[in-house]
Amino acid sequence: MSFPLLTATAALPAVGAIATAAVPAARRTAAKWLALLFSLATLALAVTVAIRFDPGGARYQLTESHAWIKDFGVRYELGVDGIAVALIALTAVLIPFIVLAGWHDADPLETGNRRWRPTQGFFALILAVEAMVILSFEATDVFLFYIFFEAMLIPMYFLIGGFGDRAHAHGEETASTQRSYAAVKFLLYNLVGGLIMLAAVIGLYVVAGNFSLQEIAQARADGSLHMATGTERWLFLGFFFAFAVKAPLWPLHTWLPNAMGEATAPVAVLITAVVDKVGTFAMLRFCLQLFPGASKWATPVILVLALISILYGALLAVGQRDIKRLVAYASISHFGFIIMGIFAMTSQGQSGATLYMVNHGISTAALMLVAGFLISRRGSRLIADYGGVQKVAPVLAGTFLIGGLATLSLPGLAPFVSEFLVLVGTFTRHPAIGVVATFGIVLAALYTLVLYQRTMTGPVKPEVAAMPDLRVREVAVVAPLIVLLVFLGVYPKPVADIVNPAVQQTLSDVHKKDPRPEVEAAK
Amino acid sequence: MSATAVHSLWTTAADPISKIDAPKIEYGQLSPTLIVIGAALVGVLIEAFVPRRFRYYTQVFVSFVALAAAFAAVVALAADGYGTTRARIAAMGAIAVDGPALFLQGTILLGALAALFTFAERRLDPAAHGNRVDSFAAQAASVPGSDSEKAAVRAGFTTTEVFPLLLFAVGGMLVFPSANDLLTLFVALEVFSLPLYLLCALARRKRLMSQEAAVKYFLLGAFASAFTLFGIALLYGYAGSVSYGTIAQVVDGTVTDIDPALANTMGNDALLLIGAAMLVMGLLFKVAAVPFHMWTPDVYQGAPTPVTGFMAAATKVAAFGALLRVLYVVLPGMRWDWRPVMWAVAIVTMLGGAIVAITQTDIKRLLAYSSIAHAGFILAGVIATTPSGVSSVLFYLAAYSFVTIGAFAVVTLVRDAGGEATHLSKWAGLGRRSPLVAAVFAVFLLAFAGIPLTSGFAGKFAVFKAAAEGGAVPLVVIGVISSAVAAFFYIRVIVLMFFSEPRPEGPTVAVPSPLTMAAIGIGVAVTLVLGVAPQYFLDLASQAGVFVR
Amino acid sequence: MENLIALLIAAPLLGAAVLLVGGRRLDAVGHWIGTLLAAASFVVGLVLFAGLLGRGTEDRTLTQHLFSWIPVAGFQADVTFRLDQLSMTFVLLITGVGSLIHLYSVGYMEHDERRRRFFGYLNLFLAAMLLLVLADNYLLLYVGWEGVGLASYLLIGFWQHKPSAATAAKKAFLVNRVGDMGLSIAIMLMFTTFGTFAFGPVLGHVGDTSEGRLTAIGLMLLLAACGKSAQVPLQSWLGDAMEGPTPVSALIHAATMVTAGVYLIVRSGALFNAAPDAQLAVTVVGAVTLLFGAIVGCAKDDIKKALAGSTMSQIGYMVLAAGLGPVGYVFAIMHLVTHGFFKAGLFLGAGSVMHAMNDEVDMRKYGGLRKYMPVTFVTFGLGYLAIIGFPGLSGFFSKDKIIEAAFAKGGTEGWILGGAALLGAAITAFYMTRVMLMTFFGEERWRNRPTPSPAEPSVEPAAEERGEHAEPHPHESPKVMTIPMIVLAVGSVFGGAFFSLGDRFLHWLEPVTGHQEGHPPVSAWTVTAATLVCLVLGAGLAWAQYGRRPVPAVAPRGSLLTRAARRDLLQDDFNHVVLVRGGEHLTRTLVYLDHSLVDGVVNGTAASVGGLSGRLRRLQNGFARSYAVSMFGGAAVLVAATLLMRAV
Amino acid sequence: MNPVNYLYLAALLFTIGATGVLVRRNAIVVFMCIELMLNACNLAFVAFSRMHGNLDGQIIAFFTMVVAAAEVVVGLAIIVSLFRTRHSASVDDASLMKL
Repeated sequence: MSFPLLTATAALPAVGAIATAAVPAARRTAAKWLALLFSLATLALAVTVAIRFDPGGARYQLTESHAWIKDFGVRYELGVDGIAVALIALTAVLIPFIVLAGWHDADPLETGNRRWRPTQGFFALILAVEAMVILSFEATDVFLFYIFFEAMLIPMYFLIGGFGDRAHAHGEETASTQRSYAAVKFLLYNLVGGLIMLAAVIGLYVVAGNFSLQEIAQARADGSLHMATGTERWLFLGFFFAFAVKAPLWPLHTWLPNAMGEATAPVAVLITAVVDKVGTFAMLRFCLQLFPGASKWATPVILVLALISILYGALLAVGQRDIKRLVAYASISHFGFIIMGIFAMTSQGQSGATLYMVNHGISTAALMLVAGFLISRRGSRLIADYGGVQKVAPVLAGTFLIGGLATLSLPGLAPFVSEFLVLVGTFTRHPAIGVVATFGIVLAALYTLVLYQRTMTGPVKPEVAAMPDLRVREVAVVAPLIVLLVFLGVYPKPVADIVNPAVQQTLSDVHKKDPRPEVEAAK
Repeated sequence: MSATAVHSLWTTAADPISKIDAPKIEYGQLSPTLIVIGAALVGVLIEAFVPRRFRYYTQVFVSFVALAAAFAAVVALAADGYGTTRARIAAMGAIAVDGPALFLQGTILLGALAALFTFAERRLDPAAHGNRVDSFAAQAASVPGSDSEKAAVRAGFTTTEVFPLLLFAVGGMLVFPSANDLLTLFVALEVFSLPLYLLCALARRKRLMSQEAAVKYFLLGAFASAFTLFGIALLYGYAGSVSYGTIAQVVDGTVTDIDPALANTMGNDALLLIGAAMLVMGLLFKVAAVPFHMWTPDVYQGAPTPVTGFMAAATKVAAFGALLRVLYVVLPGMRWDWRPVMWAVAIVTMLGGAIVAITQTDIKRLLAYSSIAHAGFILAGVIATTPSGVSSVLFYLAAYSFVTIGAFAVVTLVRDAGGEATHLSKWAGLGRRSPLVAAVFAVFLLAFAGIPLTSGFAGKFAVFKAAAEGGAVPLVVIGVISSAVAAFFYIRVIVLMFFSEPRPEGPTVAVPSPLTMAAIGIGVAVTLVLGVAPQYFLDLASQAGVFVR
Repeated sequence: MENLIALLIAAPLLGAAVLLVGGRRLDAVGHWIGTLLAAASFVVGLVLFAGLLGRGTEDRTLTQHLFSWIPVAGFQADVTFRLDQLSMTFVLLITGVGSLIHLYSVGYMEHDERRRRFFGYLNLFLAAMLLLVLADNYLLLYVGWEGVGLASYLLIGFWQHKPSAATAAKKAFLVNRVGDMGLSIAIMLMFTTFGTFAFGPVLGHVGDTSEGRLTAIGLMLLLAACGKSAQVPLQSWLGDAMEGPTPVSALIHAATMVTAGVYLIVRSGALFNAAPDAQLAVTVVGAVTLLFGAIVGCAKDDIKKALAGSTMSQIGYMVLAAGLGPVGYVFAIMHLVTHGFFKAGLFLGAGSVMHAMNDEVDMRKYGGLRKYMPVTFVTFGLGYLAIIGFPGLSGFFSKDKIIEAAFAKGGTEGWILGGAALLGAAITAFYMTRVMLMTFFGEERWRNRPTPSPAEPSVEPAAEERGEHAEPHPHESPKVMTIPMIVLAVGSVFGGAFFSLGDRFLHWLEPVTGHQEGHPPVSAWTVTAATLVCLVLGAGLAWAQYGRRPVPAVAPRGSLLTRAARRDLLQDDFNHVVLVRGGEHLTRTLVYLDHSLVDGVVNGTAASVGGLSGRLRRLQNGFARSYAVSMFGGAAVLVAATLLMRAV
Repeated sequence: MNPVNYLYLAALLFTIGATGVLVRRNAIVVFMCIELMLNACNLAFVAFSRMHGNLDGQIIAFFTMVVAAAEVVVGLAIIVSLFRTRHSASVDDASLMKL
C-alpha cells in the first residue's frame, strides 16, 4: 500500500477549505494567504501525479481501492488515465490564479458583524470546489463520481449567489435578486440533470450489480455483462443529459450566461474553466466506456447539437452587450467544439477535445480574469461603457487582446492546436459537419474583435480616462497564463503524449478506428 | 347455526375457571415498552404528588431515564440476537420481537429522546414574571386571553403533563410496529394517538391555532381509526382470527389446524379485500399519504413545534413500521392486489407533496408538505416487497426522523415578538444575522433534498434502488422528478436565508439551552454520519430486515 | 547550413518579443533594435543565398527539422523548415524590403510616442511572413498565414484611437479569416486524402487521387489566396487597410503579405497542374481582379487608396499568371518581386509626400510638388515608369511576360485573358499617370488652404500634436527616409532587366516550379507592341484629362462608373447590406429567441408547476369536514381499486 | 335469523356514521357520528364472532368500548376547550389554518 497520492491531492484542498473557514473574522488577509498556500501545495501534488504517471503504462494508474458502501456496491476507487491527469493539472494550475484574482472580491462591505465572515467563506468554498472537482476526475467508481459531481453544486451555488459581481449595470437591489436568480438557475438546472442521472445510476446498478468502472467496462468488453439495447440507450441518455447540462450543450445552456454574468470573474472562471470540464470529461470517460453501443447510436444527434452550440453560441456572443455574458456564450461555442470532438470518435477528435478542455480553461481564465480587472475598475459590465482603454491602460489592453486572440484560437496559441485537431478529427469522419463547424472560427474572430474594438480602441471615454493599468498582483495572475498559452501553442507535445494513449483505449472501447486516408503511399 | 351448537357454545364458555391457564408474558422481551409505559404512569403520580416547583425537573429526569433505559433494553435485546436468530412472537402472540420491531423501537426511542430535549427547553421564550417557561400553555384549561390564563402565567404554572403524555405516546408507538395481532395494533394506535391529540392543543402561543389543530387532528384521526377498526372487523370476519399469522395462512390457503367450525364461514375474499383496504387506509392516514394527508399541514402548523417535530418523526416511523408488517406479514399473499394500488398512492403522494409545497409561505407547513413527499418516497421502498425493500425503508426512516427533529428544533429558535417566526418572509437574510443556525438548517434542507453526502441521499438512493430492483422503475423515475421539484423549494428557503437582504424588523435567533443544542447536534451528526459512512447502519437495517411469522 | 534557417525567423521574433515585453524603458532605442534585427535576418538570408548558389541547381532544397509539433495518431505536424529557390526568393524580398522599410519608418514614425511598439509589430510581421514562406507543411504555413494576418491587424489599427483605423483593422482580419477558413478546409481535405499535409508527400502523390478532390483542394486554396491577396471577391479590406501608417502599406499591403496568396498557389503548383478546373478559376479571379483594381485605382483621389487599387490589380496579374500553370509560375514570382520593389517605392514616396503635406492624402490638394521634393519626385517617377511597364524598366519585363503567357493559354480563353491583361496595362498607365500628374505637376493646389480640414481627423497624432493646421510648406524628407526610396528605385529600374536577361530568374526557379515555354498565337513582339500601344493610350488619356486641364480641387460628380469605382464598385455596400445588416438582424433575433424560447420553455415549465401548485393548494381549504371528504373518497377509491385488481 | 343481516346493519350504521361526519357541522354531533361508526364495528365483531363461533370478536368489542370511552374523554376535553374559546362548537369555524 503505497502513499495514497490521489487521495492526498484531493484531500489537501479540502483541509485547506476547513482551515480557511476557521480563520477568525478579523484575520481576513491570513485567510487569503492560507488559501493561496493550500492551492499551491495542491498544485505541487498535482504535478507529482503528472510526473508519476507513465503514459506507456497501465490505463489507470496510482489506483486506490477501499470498501465503502457494500450494500450499494460502492467502493472508494480512485485512478487516473492521461485525460484525468491533464484535467487535474489544469484544475490545480488554475485555482491559485483564481484565488489571487479574487483577492479583494470578497472583502466584507460592513465590518463589525463578527459572525459574518464572507472572505473566509469565499476562499474556503473555492478550495472545497477544487477538492470535489479533483475527486470527480479521479473517481473510477460511478457512484463515487456521481456523489462529487452532485455535491460540488452546493459550494458553487454559494459562490455564485453569495459573492456576486460588485460591478453591475442595474443597482444593488436588482443585482442581488438577479444574482440569486442566477444561482438558483444554475443549481436547479444541474440538480435536475443530476437527479435524472441518479435514476440512470440506479438503473446501472440494477443491471450491472456494482459501480466499478473498470469491472463494468471489462464485463461489457468480454460480453459477460449484456445490456438490452433499449436499456443501454436509456441509461446512456440519463448519464448524457446530466453531462450535457453541465457542459453545457445547446439547448441546455441558458444557465451559463446568467451564472457567469452575475458571478465575480474568478468564480465565472471556476465555473466555465474547471467545473464544466467535469461534464465533458465524464462524457469521455463514462458515456463512451459504459455505453459504447448507445454512444454510437446517439452520435449523429449529438454532433448536430454540438454544431448548433458552436454557431449559436458564437452568434449570441456577437449580440451581447455585457462583457461577461459575451465570454459565457463564447464558452458555449467552445464546449460545442469539445463535445463535437468527443463524439467524432477519432483519435484527433478526442485528443483534440481533451487538449481543448485544457486550453479553453487557460484561455478563458486569461480573458475572463482580465475582463474582471477591467470591470472592477470601471464598475460596469456593459461594453458600451468602455472605449479607448488601450490608450490609458496599454498592458491591460494588451493582455486582454492576447486572451481574445486565444479565444479566437489564433495559431501559435494553445487553443489553435486543439481546435484544429477537433475540426480535422470531425472532418475525417463527417466532412459536412466539419466544414460547417469551420464557420465558427470566423464568428469567433468577429465577436472577439468587436469586443476588443468597442472596449479598448477608439477615443478615450471620460469615465475610463483615469483608469489605472494592471497592478503587480494582476500581472502576476495574467502573465503566467499567457506564458502557458504560448508554450502549449508552440509545444503541446508533452500534453498530447500523456493524453493520446488514453484516447486510443477509449476508442477501442467503442470499437472505432480512425478512417484511413485515401492515399496510403503518402505516409 | 343450530340452537344446540349455540348452547354448546354457552356451556364451553361456562367451564370452570381452572381450565384457563394463565397467559405467559416474556417481560424481558417486552421490557422497552413496559419501561416507558411504567415511567408514564410514574409521571402521572408525580403530577399528583410532587410539589409544583419540582415537577418539571422530576418529570424531565424520569422521562429521560425511562427513554434511555428503554433504548438500552432494545440494544440489549438486539445484542442477544432477538433481532435475527432468536426473533420470536411474545405475549401469547400479541407482540412480535424481531429485527424490524427492535430497529424501529430503537429509532423511535432515540427520536423521542431528542424530542424530549426540545420539550424541556425553557430558555427560548422570555421569562414571564420571573418564571422560565417552555413552549406549552401555562394552563391548558384556561381560555386564551382570559384572566385565569393571566393568573396561571403569573403563578408560573407549566403543563408538566406533557412529559407523561409524551411517554404514553412513545409507549404506543413502541407497540405499534411490533403488534402481531390486529387488536394490539388498534389499541396501540389509540394509545399513541390520544396523547398526541392532547399535546397538539397545548401550545403556549397562538393557542387558537393550537386548539384548532387538535380538533382537526382528533376528529380526522378518530374518523380514520373507525375505518381501521371496521377493516379489522372485516378481516376478522374473513379469517376468524385477528392474529397476523392465522390471517396470513388463510390468505395463502395454507391453514394448518383448521377448526371445522370455521371452515365454512371463512375465506370470503370480498371481506379480505375490503377489510385490507380499510385497514391500510387507516395506516396511510398516519403516514400522511395522499389523499389522507390533508390534516398534516394544519396540524403541523398549529401544534407546538416540539410536538410537531416529535409527531413528524416518530409517528411516521411507527406507522410505516406497522404498515410494513401488515403488508409483509399479513397480506403478502394478496401482493398482486395491493401493489398496483400502492403504486398509485405512492405516485400521487410524491408528486402532490412536492408540488403543493412549492407555494407554501410558512416554514412549518412547508416542512409538513415535504414530509408528505417523503412519505411517498418511503412508500416506493415499501412497494418493492423485497428484503432490501424492508431494510431500505428502515434506513430511510432512521435517517429522516433525525433530520426532521433537528429541522423543527431549529424552527423553534427563530423567534420574534409573537413567538416563533414561522412565516418564510421573516427568514430572509438569516444567514447574515446568524450564519451558524442558517448553515445548520441548510444542512437539514439539503438532506431533505437528498444532496449527496447527507443521510437524505443515502436513504433516497437505498429506497429507489430497492424499488428499481423490485421492478418499479417508473416509480423511480417519478420519484426522481418529484425530488427535483422538491429541491426547488428547499433551495428557495436557502436562497431566502443567505441571499436576500435581512429585514430590519426581522426575527432574532434565541440562544437555546444545551437541551435544544443537543437535539440539533444529534440531528446534524446523524445526518452527516449516515451520509458519509452509512455502511454500518445499512448493515444493521439489512440484518433487521426480516419479519418473524 | 540548414541550421541557419531558424535564425531567419528567430531574429525578428526575438525583436518582437523584446520590444513588446520590454516596455517603456526601450522607447529610446527600440526602433534601432528592430531595424538591426531585421537587417540581421537579411544578412542571414544573404549567407544562405550564397550557400544555395554554391550548390548544384538540383539540390538547392534545404530542410531543417526543429521538433514534432502536434503528434496525434495519424496526424503528425512537425515544425520543419524548407528553404528552396522559391522560399529563398521570398526571404530575400521580405528581409530586404523589410529592412529598408524599417529604416524608413525610423524617420517616418519619429514623432509617434508608440514607435517602439510599431517596430515590435513590424518585427512580428517579418517573423510570421518568414515562417509562412519557410514552412515545410501546410499547417505550419497556416500559422505564418494567420500570423501575418495578426501583424497586419495590429499595424492597420496602429492608431487605435481612430475608430476608422480600428474598424479597418477588424475588417481586414475578418475577411482574411474567411480566406483562412478555405486554407484550413484545404488542409483537412489533404489530411483525409493523403494522411498528411507536408509539401513533399502531398505534392508528390497528387497523381494517386481523383481530380475532383484535387479541384476541391485547389478551390479552397484559391479562397485562401483571395483573402490574403485581396482578390475578388475578398478584396474589400485592402482599400481600408490604408488607414495604417504608410510604411505598413508599403511593406505589408504592397510588397510582401498580400503576395502570400501567389506564393501559396505557386507552391501548390503540382496540385493545381493536376486540377485544370481549379486553375481556370484562378485565372478568372486574377483577370477580374486586375481589371477591378485598376478601375478602382482610377477613381480614387486618396493617393494611398489609388495605389492600393493598383496593388490589387498588379496582384491580379500575378494570380492570373499563377493560374496559367507552368507557363506562368516563374513570371508570377518575377512580377511579384519587381512589384515588390516599385510598389514599395511608390508607397514610400507617397508617404514622403504626405509627410511633407501634413498627412494630407487627397491628391486634389497636392500639385506641383516636384520642385519642393526632388528626391521623392525622382524615385516616385522611376517607380511610376516601372509599374506602367516603360520599356527597359523592371515592370516592362515581368508584366510583358505575363501578358504573353495569358495569350499563350490559347483558344478563346487565351484571347479573353490576354485581352483583359492588355486592357489592364492600359488602365494601369492611365491611373498611374493620373497620380503622377495630380501630385507632382500642375498648379500648387495646397496653397492658402488650411489642411487638413477639421472635418476629417488627421491621420497621425503627431500632426495634431504639432498643431499644424496652417498652410503646409512642403519639404524633402530626411535621409533616413530618402535612402530606402532610392534603393528601391534602383531595384525597380534594373530588377527586371537583371532577372530576365539570360533568363536568370527562370533558371533559378525552374527546379522548383517547373516551366514550359508558352506559345502565344501571335508573335511575342506583337504582344509587346500591343502592350506599348496600350501604355501610350492610357498615359495619353490621363495627360489629356489631368495634364492639360487644371485639376478641380473638389472632385466632379463624374460618370456612373466613376462614382461606383469611388465606392470600390459598390462591393462594400453589398457587404454592408447583405452581411453586416443581415448578421445584425440574425444575432438580434437569436438573442431574443434565446431568452424567450430556449429559456422560456424552462421558465414556462417552472411557472406551470407553480400554477398547478397554487390550484392544488386551494383544496386545503381549512375545513375539517372537506378533509374528511377527501379521506372518505380516498378510502372508497382504495376499496374499489383493490376489488377491481382482483376482478381483472 | 341469519347473522349476515347484522353485518348489513353494521355496514349501514357505519355508512350513516361516516355520512354524519361529512355533513354535520357541530363538533359534538360529528364526534357522536364517529362513535356510531365504532359501534357499527362492534356489531360487526359480535356478528362475526357469532358466525365463526369463537369469542375473539366479543372480547374485541369490549376493547373497542374502552377505547371509545378514552376517545370520549380526550375528545370532549378538546372540543370543550375549543367551545370555550370560540363560543361555538362548529367545526367549520375552526379554519384559521388553510392553504
